[in-house]
Amino acid sequence: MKIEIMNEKFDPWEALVDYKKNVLLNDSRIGATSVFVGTVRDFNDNEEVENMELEHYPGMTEKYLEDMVNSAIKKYNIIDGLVIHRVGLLEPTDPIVVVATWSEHRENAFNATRDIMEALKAQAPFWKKESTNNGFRWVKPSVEQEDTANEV
Amino acid sequence: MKIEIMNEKFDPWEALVDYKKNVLLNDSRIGATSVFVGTVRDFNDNEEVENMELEHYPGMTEKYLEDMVNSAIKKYNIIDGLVIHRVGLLEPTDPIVVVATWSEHRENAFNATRDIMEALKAQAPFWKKESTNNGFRWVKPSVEQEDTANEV
Amino acid sequence: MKIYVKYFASVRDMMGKDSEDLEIESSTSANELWKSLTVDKKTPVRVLVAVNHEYVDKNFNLKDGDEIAFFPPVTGG
Amino acid sequence: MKIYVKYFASVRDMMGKDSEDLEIESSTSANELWKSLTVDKKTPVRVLVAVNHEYVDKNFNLKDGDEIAFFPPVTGG
Repeated sequence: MKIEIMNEKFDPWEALVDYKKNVLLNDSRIGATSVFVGTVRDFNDNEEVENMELEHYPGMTEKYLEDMVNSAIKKYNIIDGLVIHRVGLLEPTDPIVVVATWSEHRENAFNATRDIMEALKAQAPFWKKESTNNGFRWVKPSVEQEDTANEV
Repeated sequence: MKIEIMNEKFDPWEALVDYKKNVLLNDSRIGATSVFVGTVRDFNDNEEVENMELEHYPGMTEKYLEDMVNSAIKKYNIIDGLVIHRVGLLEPTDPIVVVATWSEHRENAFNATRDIMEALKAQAPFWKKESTNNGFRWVKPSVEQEDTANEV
Repeated sequence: MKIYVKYFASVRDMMGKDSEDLEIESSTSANELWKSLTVDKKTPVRVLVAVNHEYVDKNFNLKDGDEIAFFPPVTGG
Repeated sequence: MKIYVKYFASVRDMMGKDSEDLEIESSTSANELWKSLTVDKKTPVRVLVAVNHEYVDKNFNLKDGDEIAFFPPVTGG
């Protein structure tokens, strides 16, 4: 498993290929790879986005990402998983996140990558601040967070 | 859109990066990329697979793949899609297929890539022949094909 | 009328050839053609049929110049 | 007892600092601490709380040495 928070711009495809080559080697049990990459758009909530600042909670974020990948590994019989997430200053078209899972069968890889992304959006402590023509704004969560047990 | 049937071994990640760079350029509407890669496993139906021959129906296969990507583009408001599929002689760990879709939002990209893969498995005219210790065998379809209207 | 017939995968193995050009009576259906081509053969349970690169119903009536293909369930991806 | 408090994102902006070390009475709950820290402030509707890198219920009772964090709903990915 690989969990990484990157402060510098990164190439998600290169990171994937490196991990596959150097860690998974040529694991011939792998029949399916499912990958999701999120990138900064230049438009959000009807406003042009010039750039974006992403912050996280060091320690807690990594712990939660690791737990999410471990849950998916167990639930879907996944061979391995990877999450890399940017923080710092990002511009439109910059990669924000890559999630990848490897499994024997496609159903499991599809489900695992999707579950990890949904859990990440709902729980991983990251926060986006967008700069627009009208100054900056904290991004509102897109995922409904029904569970209000953790609210003060 | 790119639909390609490859007779030679290919690198799905390189193909993706090339397409993104040369055709989609830096399309800043893109917020989500969903990719699936299928690879040859060394084991199937309890037998070790030495290699695999994949054949297709030139003309019909390309037409169906194109229709599948077009359907997904319309249904999920997809910006663009790509399918590359191997034919010929493949060995364990060789890539068989890559499906990628690009969209503004992750839900659509996830759904589109998955739909294309399911349609491909159910309808695209490809056939696998595996070589095992016990000789060769035509692979049985893994996808239930309920619709028997096209059977003679 | 003249038609072009193609066989793929295990159906090709069974037929012992990958294609043939045939003269047939007009308005023969896909199913009638298949039966006539395999009258002396034990055929697999499930054979799919496509005409001019499109899946068709087994009762599809062939026209002059059609390309018809018979093949087993597909196993790509 | 001593605790470590962290603020993130819009909550940090509101508090005007990113962290502080505090002496508080034992068995203070997360919610009681938040109320006492923001008694003179207009607070956002939704603030999440984590203790020692784990989301907790607002009634969670703090222990000596705990690290508690307050932050808005998350927006990663």
